[in-house]
Amino acid sequence: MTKIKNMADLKKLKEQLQSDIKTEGKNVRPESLVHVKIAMATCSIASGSRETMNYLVDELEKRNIDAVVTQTGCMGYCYAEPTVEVTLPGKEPVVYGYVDHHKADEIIEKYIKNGILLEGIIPVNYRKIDD
Amino acid sequence: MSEYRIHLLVCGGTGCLSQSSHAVAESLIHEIKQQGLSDIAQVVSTGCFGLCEHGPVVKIIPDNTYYTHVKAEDAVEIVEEHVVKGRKVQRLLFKDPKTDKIITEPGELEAYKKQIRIALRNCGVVNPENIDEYIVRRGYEALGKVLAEMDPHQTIDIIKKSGLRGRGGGGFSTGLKWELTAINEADRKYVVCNADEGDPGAFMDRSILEGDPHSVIEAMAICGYCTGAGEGLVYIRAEYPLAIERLKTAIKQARNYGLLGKNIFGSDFSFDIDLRYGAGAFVCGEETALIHSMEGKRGEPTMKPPFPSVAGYLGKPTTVNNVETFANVPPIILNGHEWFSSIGTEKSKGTKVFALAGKVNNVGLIEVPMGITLREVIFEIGGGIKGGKKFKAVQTGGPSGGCLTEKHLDIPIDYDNLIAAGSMMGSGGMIVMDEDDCMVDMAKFFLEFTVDESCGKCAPCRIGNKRLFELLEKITKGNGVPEDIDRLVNLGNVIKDTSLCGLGQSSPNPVISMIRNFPDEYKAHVTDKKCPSGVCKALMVYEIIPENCVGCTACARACPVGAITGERKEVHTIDTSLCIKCGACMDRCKFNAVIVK
Amino acid sequence: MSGIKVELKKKDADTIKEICASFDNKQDDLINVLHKVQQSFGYLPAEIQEVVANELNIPLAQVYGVVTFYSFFTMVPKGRHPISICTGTACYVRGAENVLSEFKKELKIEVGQTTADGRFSISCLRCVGACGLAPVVMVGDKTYGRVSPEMVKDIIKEYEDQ
Amino acid sequence: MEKVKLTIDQKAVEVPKGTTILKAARTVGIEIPTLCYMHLEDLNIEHKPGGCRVCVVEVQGRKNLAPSCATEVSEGMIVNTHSIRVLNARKTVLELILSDHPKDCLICPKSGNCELQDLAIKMGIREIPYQDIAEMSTYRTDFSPAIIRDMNKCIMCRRCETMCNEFQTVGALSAINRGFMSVVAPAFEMDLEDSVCTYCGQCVAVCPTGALTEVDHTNRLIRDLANPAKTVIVQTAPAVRAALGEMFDLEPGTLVTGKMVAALRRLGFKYVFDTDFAADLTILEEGSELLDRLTRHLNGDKSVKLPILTSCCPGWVNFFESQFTDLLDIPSTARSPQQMFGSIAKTYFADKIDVKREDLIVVSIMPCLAKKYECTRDEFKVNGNPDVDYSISTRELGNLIKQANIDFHSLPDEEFDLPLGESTGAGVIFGATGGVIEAAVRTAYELFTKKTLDSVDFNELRGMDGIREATIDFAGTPINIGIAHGLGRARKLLEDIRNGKSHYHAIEIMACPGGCIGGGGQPLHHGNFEILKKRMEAIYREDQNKPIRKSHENPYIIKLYEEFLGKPLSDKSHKLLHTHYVDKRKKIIYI
Repeated sequence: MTKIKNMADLKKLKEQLQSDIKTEGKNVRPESLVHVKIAMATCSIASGSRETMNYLVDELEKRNIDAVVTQTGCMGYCYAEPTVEVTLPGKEPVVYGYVDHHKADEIIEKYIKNGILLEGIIPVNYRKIDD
Repeated sequence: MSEYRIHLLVCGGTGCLSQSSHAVAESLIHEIKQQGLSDIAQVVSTGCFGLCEHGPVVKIIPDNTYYTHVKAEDAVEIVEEHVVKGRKVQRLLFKDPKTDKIITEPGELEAYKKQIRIALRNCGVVNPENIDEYIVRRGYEALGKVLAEMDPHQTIDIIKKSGLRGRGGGGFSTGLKWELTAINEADRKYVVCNADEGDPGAFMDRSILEGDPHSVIEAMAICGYCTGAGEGLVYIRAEYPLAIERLKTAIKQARNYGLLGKNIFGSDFSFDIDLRYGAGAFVCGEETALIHSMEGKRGEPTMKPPFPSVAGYLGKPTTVNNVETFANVPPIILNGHEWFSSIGTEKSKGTKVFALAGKVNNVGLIEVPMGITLREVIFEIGGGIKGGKKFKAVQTGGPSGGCLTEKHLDIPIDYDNLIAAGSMMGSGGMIVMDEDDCMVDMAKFFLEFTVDESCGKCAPCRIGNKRLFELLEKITKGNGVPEDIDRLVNLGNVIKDTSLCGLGQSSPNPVISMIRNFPDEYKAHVTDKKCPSGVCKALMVYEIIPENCVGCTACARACPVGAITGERKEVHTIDTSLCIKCGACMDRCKFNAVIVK
Repeated sequence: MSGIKVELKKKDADTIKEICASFDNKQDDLINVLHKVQQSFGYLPAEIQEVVANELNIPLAQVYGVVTFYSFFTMVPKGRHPISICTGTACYVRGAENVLSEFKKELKIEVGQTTADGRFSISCLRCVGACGLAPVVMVGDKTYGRVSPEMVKDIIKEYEDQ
Repeated sequence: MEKVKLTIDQKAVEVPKGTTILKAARTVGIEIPTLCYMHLEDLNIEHKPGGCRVCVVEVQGRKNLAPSCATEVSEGMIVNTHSIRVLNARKTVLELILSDHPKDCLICPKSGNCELQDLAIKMGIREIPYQDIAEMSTYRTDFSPAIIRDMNKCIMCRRCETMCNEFQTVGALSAINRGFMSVVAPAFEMDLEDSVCTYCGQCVAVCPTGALTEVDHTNRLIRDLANPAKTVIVQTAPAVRAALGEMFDLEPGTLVTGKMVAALRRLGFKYVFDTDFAADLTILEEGSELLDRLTRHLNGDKSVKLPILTSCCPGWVNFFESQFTDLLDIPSTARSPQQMFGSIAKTYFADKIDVKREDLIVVSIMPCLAKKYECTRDEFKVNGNPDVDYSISTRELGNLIKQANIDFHSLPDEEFDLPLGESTGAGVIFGATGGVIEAAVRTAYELFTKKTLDSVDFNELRGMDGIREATIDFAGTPINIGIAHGLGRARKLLEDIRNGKSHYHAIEIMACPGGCIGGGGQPLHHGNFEILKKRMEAIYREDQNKPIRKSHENPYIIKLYEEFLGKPLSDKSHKLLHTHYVDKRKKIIYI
């Protein structure tokens, strides 16, 4: 792995990363992909997010949907775990709570495939510092 | 793909629901159907937008327009104007409550959200196991900037000017703490990250480490540069296996990129991080106890001075900061101290992460600017009390904090105000209690915790808390006398006054504040021998109301001790001397004939 | 406890020595060593502490002092399925106490005890940090959230054949 | 030295920077009560864990009360040591401690000598607090051959832990458990007997309450004295005569040899003998062993182990038997004076007075608790009958004299009985650190050089420094001598030996500070080392006054060799006066 020896290295790496989201093995343009993020903190996992993640990975593959599934930390909505954020190409990210297999199935079929929003979206209710 | 080109999101959070947002949704659906737009517009209800004061809220996607204070009768106009003609309904747009200025840009509206995420900026955003995602979000830029452009003195100065105070509970100025270590000459110095989050009901540090470990690593390196330390140690609870794993992965990744190790960013600054595990002792959150624990000893606190900045880990100058404190550092370096200090109150700058839990609808991890009120936190962000029950109290600061009530709901939350109100910031646990929670029982609960967790070194904490607990137990068992309340208060004050460390100095806070805020409830326990919340079993009496009893015998059959007698089809009675107050009869009775007094 | 018999298989003693050596037999790594050893053996009986004390050159009494200070360390073996009930504040106000008594009733053991068949043991812990799911119960590594007393029987049943 | 000005109870005080409030207050005569605090200045031990919180004071501008023992003064500080807030806090804290303490003061061995009791009196405690609710922390009582641990009476001052770990580096005791059940105990709460405890008794010497006390043989002694079938004889160790007077309010350092002998006679001992006699005997055996090893070493014998280590201190013997098991062949094999005395008494002397071994009871009066254990060792028994039946401490003797209604002050000075009561000045100085080696040098020098010493006073070997060394010129052969008192200091010398860095020919080690005069069985000095220094002066005064000051000149020792033993290191000597050492370390048995 390359070492970062100065700020220029860091900037270069950052720029390269921004244009190229690295996912397991495949370098692809993020805009053309569905991006699914699953909160995987202790409380999420305790609520079954690992099962949800496995399910989503398998099902998206089975249903031939070009998607990247990644994990992330606590989104803060502990009451609604497992929580999943779905970003359709060119659209705002949408967060769904209480995502079990059934809900995951709905997300794939209705939202990812057809852009139909599901009930119970969790809006981003906080300010970000870098926007 | 569907043909929907427009989505109408109606807030279904508790705040908005209570203002009939469901009626708004219904009207919108109805109106869309009426206009034959069902194929292109979809109405969806959502969780809370965090704009409860302005509810009900409707958000239109894709143009991100927010309508506030929407009523059911506004549906027609929204559909006709916005959905059909694409024109915004001016009168429903969000207005600044102070200036009455209409906010049209969604970006500007952000400012009205109750939460700001600084420490949690990457949690739930990046993949914590991938350093690249952190770097994309300006990760390690702060470290690079500091090493390339600033000397330690300048960096400390920025942290000092930002007004950042320790987020672990004490609230000591972080910059000053760094400076105190920096000025001590020594062959070795250490940076310690306190991740021994022991407060039951607090999980913010765990969430940060699980969600954004690199921000802590980066900040520790910055601290090392400022204080002259070459080694960092994270003291982390062994009960947090996932956080440990992610931290280990993150450290490895940082090393691979050369962001930890020798000559970071090509400078002559070298720094690396190692882990030390806690083993289940709340007192190790206290910095001297934590240091002893890291040295492989019993985690007993020692007198300060000497402070860790003079003689800490292995007797060397050591800076101890908590996870959340560190997580605030890189944004301060990148955005400047003016930016940070513009958030918060006069003496408490920035934000605070709280673990909002207990009897509140939206249990979760929240980050709010200092100065927000408890009311905003509990009723807007938290969505109010679960099950529509009545708010009774909120415990901040965990077992070291105090309970706050209705009358404290509008106090701006900061370090000093909470102390003045008889509680403290603590690490950020916030437990909401409702009318079903007994304040004597809760005080007993917290004391049981302290008794369990007292290290045993000093007499007031070791024996005093035990006696406080026993006094409360006496009261909850119905044996209390009015003088016991005075004994609790005197003993509690002496424990606070004489204990060696922060644990003992704060352990009587819950009981003292509960007695102060709920004197009647305590009085009821000792004089009337009644528990108004119906929690203290010994003070409850089960009775059968003759008028309601049909003599079905269900209760008698359910009673495990045979305390209920009565013939079939006749009124039954409970022998209170035999009754063990298990409540089985009450659960079983279908006629509401069993009551508790 | 007079005349402690110290009996340990050579293989086990070697394992402990290896663990100590992996920390360079450094005294300030005592707690890290004890964690590792407990991970390998499940608990820290007297004879194990003796080896650790010898290897790290720390008085045995002090090793014992450390083991008994931290609630994470145990000198008695836990059940094959250790049940931990979180009694942190959030879980407490959401009824952890009732869940705990249901477990005690069902398994007929007290906190800190192990069932006669060695299958289950009950312990309380302070906050696993999953307050959003309160009350929380852990069986081994598996976490159960929003547990009610009614669910206790089913949870136990999951492990009964193991 | 930078000075700091402050005000304590309206009094202006000026003290050096770094002084604690407690000490600053003392400079102006304000005595703040303390409990866990202990300052052993000469040992460089200031134990101030800040645990008891009895010494709290109010410092203006400070949020909570400050423990005066551990809070340093600062410029302009305003301290109030007896405000209502302070007094209430202090009393409440004391009540808390008492609420977890047994109330059996009437029958407690420490009654009248208990710091907790003193405090309760001082604070005017008139009711037993929290009795309606208070659960007590209770523990099993542990009876070892020398020390009784009744931890129900432990107040967690942790002084014993400091002595055991920091000063003695024995490591038998540690704080265990947490919170209310925390207490000081050996590993696994095992019996002291099974632990690495050396019975040095320094824990007992500093315990403020009745939690740590000695095994009391007084009643056993009274029974034996009353038994006409038994001949009960006594030996008294050198350090006893220099401290016993303190039990009767005499100035520390008052020599009470004659009165002690008189008292023992009145108590009913048939013969009152002196351990000093056996000390002289020890010098002949140990000195000969030293000379033997030295001569062989000088003659180039590489198999000789040097330095030789003294072996009269049983705490020290226990220490190396459990902690330096690789060096068991270094110490002298000579038994301690107590055991040499017992061995000779139950053979040579028993024959002389024609009493059967079983009917002769040998009691020793010792400044030491480890001696109680030493006489139970199997090596010192013949057919199960111990050479010394039991040992009682200076404190027990004092109490027994009081109990027997003997007016100690009006007793005449009496002489020891012969033959085992005759001793030289060399035997006396065994009681102080450096004394054994000085006594050995007096004899070894003359035997080695065949010359008579001009002066027998080797001041270079005396003093209170923890580790001392001197080189004595044995007529052209320089002999390097090391001395340590306190096991922690001994450890340093031993580690040097282990690492091959020791340049000494002989080393004297005593487990207790100051040697036997500071033993665990002596009247409590409560940390005042001036008392130890006075006891030490008394010992050297006694030596000065003796007509004979070299062991090999003791006429009765000479006679003993002529009549019975032959010569030093003879077969008979080996059998009766020497011993071997065992590896006490718990063996790990692999299966």
